[in-house]
Amino acid sequence: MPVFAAILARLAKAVLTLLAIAVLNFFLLHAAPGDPAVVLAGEAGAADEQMIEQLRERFGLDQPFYVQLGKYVGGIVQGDLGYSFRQGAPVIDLIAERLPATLLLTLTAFVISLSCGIALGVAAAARVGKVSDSLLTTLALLFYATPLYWLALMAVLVFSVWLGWLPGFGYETVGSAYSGFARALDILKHLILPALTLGLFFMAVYMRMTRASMLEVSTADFVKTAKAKGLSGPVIRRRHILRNAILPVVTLAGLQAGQLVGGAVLTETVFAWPGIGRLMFESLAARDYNTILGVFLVSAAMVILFNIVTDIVYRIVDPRIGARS
Amino acid sequence: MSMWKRFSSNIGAMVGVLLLLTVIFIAIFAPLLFSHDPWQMVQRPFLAPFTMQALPLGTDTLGRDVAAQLAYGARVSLLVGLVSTLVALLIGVPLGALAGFYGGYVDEGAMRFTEFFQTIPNFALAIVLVAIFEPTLASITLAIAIVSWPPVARLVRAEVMSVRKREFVDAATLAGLSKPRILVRQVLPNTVSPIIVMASLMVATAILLESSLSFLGLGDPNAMSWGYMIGAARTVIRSSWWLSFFPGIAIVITVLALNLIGEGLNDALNPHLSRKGKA
Amino acid sequence: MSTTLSIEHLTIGLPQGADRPFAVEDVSMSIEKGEILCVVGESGSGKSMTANALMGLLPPGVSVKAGRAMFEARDVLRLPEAEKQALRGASTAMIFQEPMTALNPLMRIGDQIAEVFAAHDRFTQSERREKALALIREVQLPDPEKIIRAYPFQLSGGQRQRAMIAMALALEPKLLIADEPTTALDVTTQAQILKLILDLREKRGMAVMFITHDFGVVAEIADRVIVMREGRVVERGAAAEVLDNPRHDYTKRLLDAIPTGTLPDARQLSETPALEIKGLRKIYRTGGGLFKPVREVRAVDDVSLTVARGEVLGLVGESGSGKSTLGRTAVRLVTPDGGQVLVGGTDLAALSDEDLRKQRHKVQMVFQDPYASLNPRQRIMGAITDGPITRGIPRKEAEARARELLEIVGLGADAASRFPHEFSGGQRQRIGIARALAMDPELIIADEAVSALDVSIQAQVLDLLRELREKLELSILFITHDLRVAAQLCDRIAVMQKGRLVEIGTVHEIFLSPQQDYTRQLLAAVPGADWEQQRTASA
Amino acid sequence: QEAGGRLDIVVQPEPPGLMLGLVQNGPTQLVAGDIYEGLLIYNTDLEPQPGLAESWEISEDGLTYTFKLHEGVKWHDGEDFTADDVVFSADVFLRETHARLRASLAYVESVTALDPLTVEFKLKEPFGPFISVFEAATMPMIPKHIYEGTDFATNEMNATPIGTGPFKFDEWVKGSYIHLVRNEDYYIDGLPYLDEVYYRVIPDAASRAVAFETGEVDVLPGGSVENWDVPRLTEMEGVCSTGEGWEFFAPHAWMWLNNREGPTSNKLFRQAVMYAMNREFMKDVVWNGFGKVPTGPISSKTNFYSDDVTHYDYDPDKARELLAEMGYDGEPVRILPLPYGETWQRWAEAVRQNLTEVGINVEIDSADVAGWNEKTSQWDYDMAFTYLYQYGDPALGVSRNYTADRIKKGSPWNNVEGYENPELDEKWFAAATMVSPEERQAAYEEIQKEIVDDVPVAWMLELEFPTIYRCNIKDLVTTGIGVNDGPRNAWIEK
Ligand SMILES: Nc1ncnc2c1ncn2[C@@H]1O[C@H](COP(=O)(O)OP(=O)(O)OP(=O)(O)O)[C@@H](O)[C@H]1O
Ligand SMILES: Nc1ncnc2c1ncn2[C@@H]1O[C@H](COP(=O)(O)OP(=O)(O)OP(=O)(O)O)[C@@H](O)[C@H]1O
Ligand SMILES: [Mg+2]
Ligand SMILES: [Mg+2]
Ligand code: NI
Repeated sequence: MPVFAAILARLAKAVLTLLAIAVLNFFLLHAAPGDPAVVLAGEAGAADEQMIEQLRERFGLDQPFYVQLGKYVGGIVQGDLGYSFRQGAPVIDLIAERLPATLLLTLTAFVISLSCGIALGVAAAARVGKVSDSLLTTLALLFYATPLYWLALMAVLVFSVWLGWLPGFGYETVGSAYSGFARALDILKHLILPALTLGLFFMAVYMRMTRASMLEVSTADFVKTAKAKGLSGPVIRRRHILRNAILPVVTLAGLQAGQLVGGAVLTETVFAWPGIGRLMFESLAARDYNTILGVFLVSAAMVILFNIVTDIVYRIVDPRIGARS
Repeated sequence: MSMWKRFSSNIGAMVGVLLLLTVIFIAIFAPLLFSHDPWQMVQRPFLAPFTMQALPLGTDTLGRDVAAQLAYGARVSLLVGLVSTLVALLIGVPLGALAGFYGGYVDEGAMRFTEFFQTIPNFALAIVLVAIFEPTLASITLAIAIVSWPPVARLVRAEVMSVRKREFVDAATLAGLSKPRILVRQVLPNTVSPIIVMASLMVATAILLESSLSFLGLGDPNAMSWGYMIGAARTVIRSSWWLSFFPGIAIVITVLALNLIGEGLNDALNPHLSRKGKA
Repeated sequence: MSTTLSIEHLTIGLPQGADRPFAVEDVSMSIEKGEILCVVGESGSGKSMTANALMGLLPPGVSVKAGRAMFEARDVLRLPEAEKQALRGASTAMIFQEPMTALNPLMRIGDQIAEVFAAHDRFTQSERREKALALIREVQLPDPEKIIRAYPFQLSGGQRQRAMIAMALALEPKLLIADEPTTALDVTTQAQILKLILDLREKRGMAVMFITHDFGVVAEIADRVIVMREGRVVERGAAAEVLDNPRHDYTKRLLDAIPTGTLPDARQLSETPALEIKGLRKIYRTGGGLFKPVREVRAVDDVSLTVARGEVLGLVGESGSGKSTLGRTAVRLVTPDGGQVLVGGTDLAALSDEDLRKQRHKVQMVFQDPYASLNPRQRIMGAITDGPITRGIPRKEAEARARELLEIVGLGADAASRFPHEFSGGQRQRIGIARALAMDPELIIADEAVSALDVSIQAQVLDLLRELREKLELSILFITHDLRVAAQLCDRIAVMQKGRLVEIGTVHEIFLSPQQDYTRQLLAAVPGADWEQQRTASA
Repeated sequence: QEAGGRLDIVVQPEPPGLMLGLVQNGPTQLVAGDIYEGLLIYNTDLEPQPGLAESWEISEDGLTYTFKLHEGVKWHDGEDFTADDVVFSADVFLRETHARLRASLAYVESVTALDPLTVEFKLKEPFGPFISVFEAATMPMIPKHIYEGTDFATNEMNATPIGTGPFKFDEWVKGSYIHLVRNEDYYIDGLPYLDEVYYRVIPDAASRAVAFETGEVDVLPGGSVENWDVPRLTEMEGVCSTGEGWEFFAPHAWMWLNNREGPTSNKLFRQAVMYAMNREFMKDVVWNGFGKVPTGPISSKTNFYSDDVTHYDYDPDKARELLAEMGYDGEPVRILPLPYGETWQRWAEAVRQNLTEVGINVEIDSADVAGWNEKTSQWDYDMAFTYLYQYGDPALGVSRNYTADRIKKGSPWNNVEGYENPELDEKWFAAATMVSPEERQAAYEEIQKEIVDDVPVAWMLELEFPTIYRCNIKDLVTTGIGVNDGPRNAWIEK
């Protein structure tokens, strides 16, 4: 099957890209001032030369730069993301531990934002020029313009502190011993606020884009054809306009879905969500190189993966791709 | 001309312009509006707003004038927004233009390079860059520029690629014009409108990014910005709501204004839509 | 016969800022059952607006101001939206001008046709499919089983047009409105479609409103004709009447401007070649991306020909036969895969980029699409003088020459300070010609230089080219799909088919004793040939 | 006392590891303080109390320390805790891994197990503060049977620490919480009262406050929330707070003034800085009134403190005079705040404002934690905020910042300011090895008097980190290290 082969070819290319990214990231991070050994020593509240020497040796920092790079890249080729000396665990384990939480958060936010965004965009486009359209558009603009963390803090304040409806942070009720459905429900409760805050911004983006795209497509000739067939407005919007209008939204969404994975630092921080965005941020402060590199690599892989998914979705939505030059 | 007419008859866009001009005015004349600088401790801390005439918006954790901070903060936030957008354009436009125009290896190379910046989540990259360069106004601006140019490059590339295929480019080639000249004189002018629209949105995004960085403690400690204000106030959000509320509103208003302008430009530059929008 | 549609005193208002207050003003017309009414007229005369008004599909801002249109004893202009909707597709149907964009690119052809039934709640799911299939057969689309599952992009222009027709005919409407349904098509396909419409009219007795600017088509199918100009009906009558005895000045002018089929006398051609093409080949490879197989198109396949100094060589052939590619290869906008192009004896391929740039001025091109070939953000003066100035001619001099040329092409010197969008199609075409001439070329490749034009403007441009040929000893490679135009202007004609040169000869040879089947087919497909003959005979 | 119940305590930031012998940063101490134990415990007056050692004896000459271990102590994996473990911990493991203790172990000649329950430390020379090094984080007891002969740093058991403490490690969900459960076999019957302890990781200070408000967590150890939030939280019903439990650490905040170069190398300038700062105001505004303005290097909570020194009260005019005297030319100085949250940032801003007012040209430098470590340990700063623990004795926690032998590039925990005063160095050394407390008191008084005039660093504040907790939690803070070993005795009133 050629499509399958093509996907394989693409994956192969992606692997090369990833490797290049790993190398570049390595340079980037090592350009940062700060030394993980010193940080670790510093945190201990006391340190002497012997200790720092020991740490540097353990981290492999006493070796020349190119040896470190070579070792790192060599490891990656074998699927080894290295070892976090700070946390005393293989990076891959650290990430694997955090990734599900991040994926849960970001995918939920993504699904919410995409579905609501498109729905609202369609609604606004259908009412273009009317008061309800202006209302929706302005609302979207507000979500777009409000700093994410501000929204997050406010959400916690209102729904968690004042109303007490939803937990304000965390991934699940700690030590609740919930299992099965109860646990899922518990996690869902914790998920609502962060997913909403993270999703609102993107919802606004998708909505505006859908609206613009719908309006543009609605001037296309084939819409007139559809009208000439005697189709009703809603049917035309659903069957003809939306499908064509959604393509640019899909492209953008694909790119952002990937980015979300590593980009939810703020939300994860405010809501104490144990995801990899925070892992990255905390590792950065400690110059825990292997961990940051690992997170970057994983999120780059996500971006690439989502791009491939986007391409496939695109092919499903638009039959011209793959045939057109 | 007709574009300007369309633009000026768009109420939203004009509201945006008005708001932005107000913010710019306040930013420029901050030193005249306030006799003290925003770091100066002028009163007791946590003075509620509207209680003292001289300090209409109250004071912050150290007893500094919130209103003055807001005005001075406008300077930094706008500056970061504008300059980083400018820098992003300076990187993205030439790169995208060259890639789109020359195609082949140039394109391949440029796009791989762009891809690299796109695969790292841009907020994460901004954090790393600021940490590397250490947070100063310049490094923050640069970091924001560095994470925001790839979409510009892609947009410009796509536009240039489509314009390059238009026949007037062939006509220019036939007239014996050199390639760089064709690129600069014939192709690029035809890609300005989407770039302008994008730029207006980028300024908004940059202001938000700066404030997010500040929130994480990666702001320039010597520059009073709205992001700094919110970041500093978030721990007292419960007891002193105004400390994060006013700068929050300022950001919302500015970003809103820029968006309205961007949307207005978008409609104005795209007559198709504007006709629709008003009908 | 009974009247299917009668339009009475229709006036359609345009939004503010349009070029005139009404798109059409006080227009009346009626169509009988089983009748074909052709609406002709200059571009912008309100033909499409009338049609759209009938369908209730006027663009925003445009509205019916007065008059009524009686269809089945109801005024279709004033029906509530729901009733209009019920009418559309079922009783009245429309074929749009642009088949390329009138189909939803993301929906299978079969579904798009079946959707008409769905819209009016007819039949079950499987019946709809059956019906769609039957319609596809009826419009003679090849391989119906496959077509029904195909997407529009997989169909050729003519095929799409037929799919559109199938859709319009799905519910056997009583009234079919066809808005320039064949302008985009080459003569052979055009002939097929005309035949189809005639057949259907016979079979179903529907009334047809046929909008066109091609008098050949009118002669071929019209029962009655209406001529419009600036929103008003200027003449109406039976087809034969209007075509043979036009009464209104405008109609007369239109008819006069039609290129006659009479062949000009042969001229003596110079010996020196201006352009030599030897064994030229160009293969386009597209796709080959990730998911795509490589597709090869032999656009030009081993073509050799010569254009002598002062000669006009016509290049004809159906759409996609490689004419433009050949022309573009001659000016080296396209790099050939094989063969040689010699311009005035020099091989452009052998030149370095820099030298090529210096030699560019020798061959110029007038592009097929005049609007696309002008930079929308550059004033006309810049467009014309850019080339000469790059060549080293002082700005003053170049500008003076540009003004002069604009006068020559009949635009007036002050056109220089305007932007392209401020001109009409015909004017732009002439700007293109002025631009080519400004370079003092030895050879001009004129690619469909008049196809976009009204017959009257077309005539002006042809005159200009003829004049230049005489005055400047200019050689022209004249690419066209319109055989009538070719017959008028050219010394010799080359016929292309699928990238190959099938025949080349003097105008007389090609028209009077074509050697190849393909050439004969092309000639036979010219619409209104009979009428044409009559006309020339009586002239 | 009532048994049972669960305690949720905030830990910030998330500890890098829990193996107390390898990592001794604040969060690790907080959590691992329940898992590992030392031979002694120190009460809030810093007097040694029985820990794993039931009793101890110090010889007259101050050279021999003999500890009698508690009977029936078991490691969490069921093995017996014996004198061999003590020897292994002090002499093998910690000598290799524990930098701070290593300095004290330099005085130790030998560690011997006299019998399974008796250990003897022999010193080379008398070392006054030696009795203060047996706290859990300073000399934690490490299980010999797990670590002997292995590479300590990469031993797999580091992930599931085994100690003797009242709580056992159960689970660590990275980024969320660490779960400890009651050690059923704890050697003191009935202790601990609690069933389990959760250490909760909540990265944002505001969220931590919310967590406490909404009842998610019960204890906010010192420094978990910004000081501005403290009054609001403590005013809530059923909420108590205490400043106790930090005596052993006595965190002392100052600004390193770079003694090597720039304006800060001038003593007059440094004195001007002291006079220019309104430290009382800063304490009241920035620290919300918590803490105490220090008079010199030794905290008033630490032994051998003396008040008899020059007092630098807020006096901007005097500061200006001093600046004029030195001929300050407006050369800019950079302030590097400690990247530990908003309070520290505000503090730096307040200092900048004060210094600006007397005409000093100030700029705030900025760095994240790694950057701060790098800059300070590479001496790339003019003024840099820091705070250090005093560990109950000037010889353990104070002198290391002022003696010239502790000027070493690369570490942020020594004489970073580059202060050199050989005369005073002698006095520091002498004071450390004196045996009688009276002698030591006199020596340190002299030292304080002298050093305060030199202003090697700008002493800013004796930090006070109130611990906030719900009032129904009893006996949470009973020792000099507060919450670090608090759950051992804590119980919840139903
Ligand atoms: N959407 C619109 N808004 C305003 N004016 C319009 C619009 N569409 C068409 N017009 C104007 O209405 C008039 C009639 O246009 P119409 O499309 O009916 O011409 P036509 O006879 O079909 O011409 P053609 O042969 O070029 O298709 C023209 O003057 C045109 O400029
Ligand atoms: N840039 C291109 N890439 C791929 N295929 C092309 C390209 N340009 C033209 N073709 C293909 O080459 C063939 C010849 O095209 P060309 O434009 O020369 O035809 P033409 O004779 O000028 O047709 P028309 O009368 O429609 O202008 C067509 O099949 C066309 O699809
Ligand atoms: Mg029309
Ligand atoms: Mg062509
Ligand atoms: Ni204009």
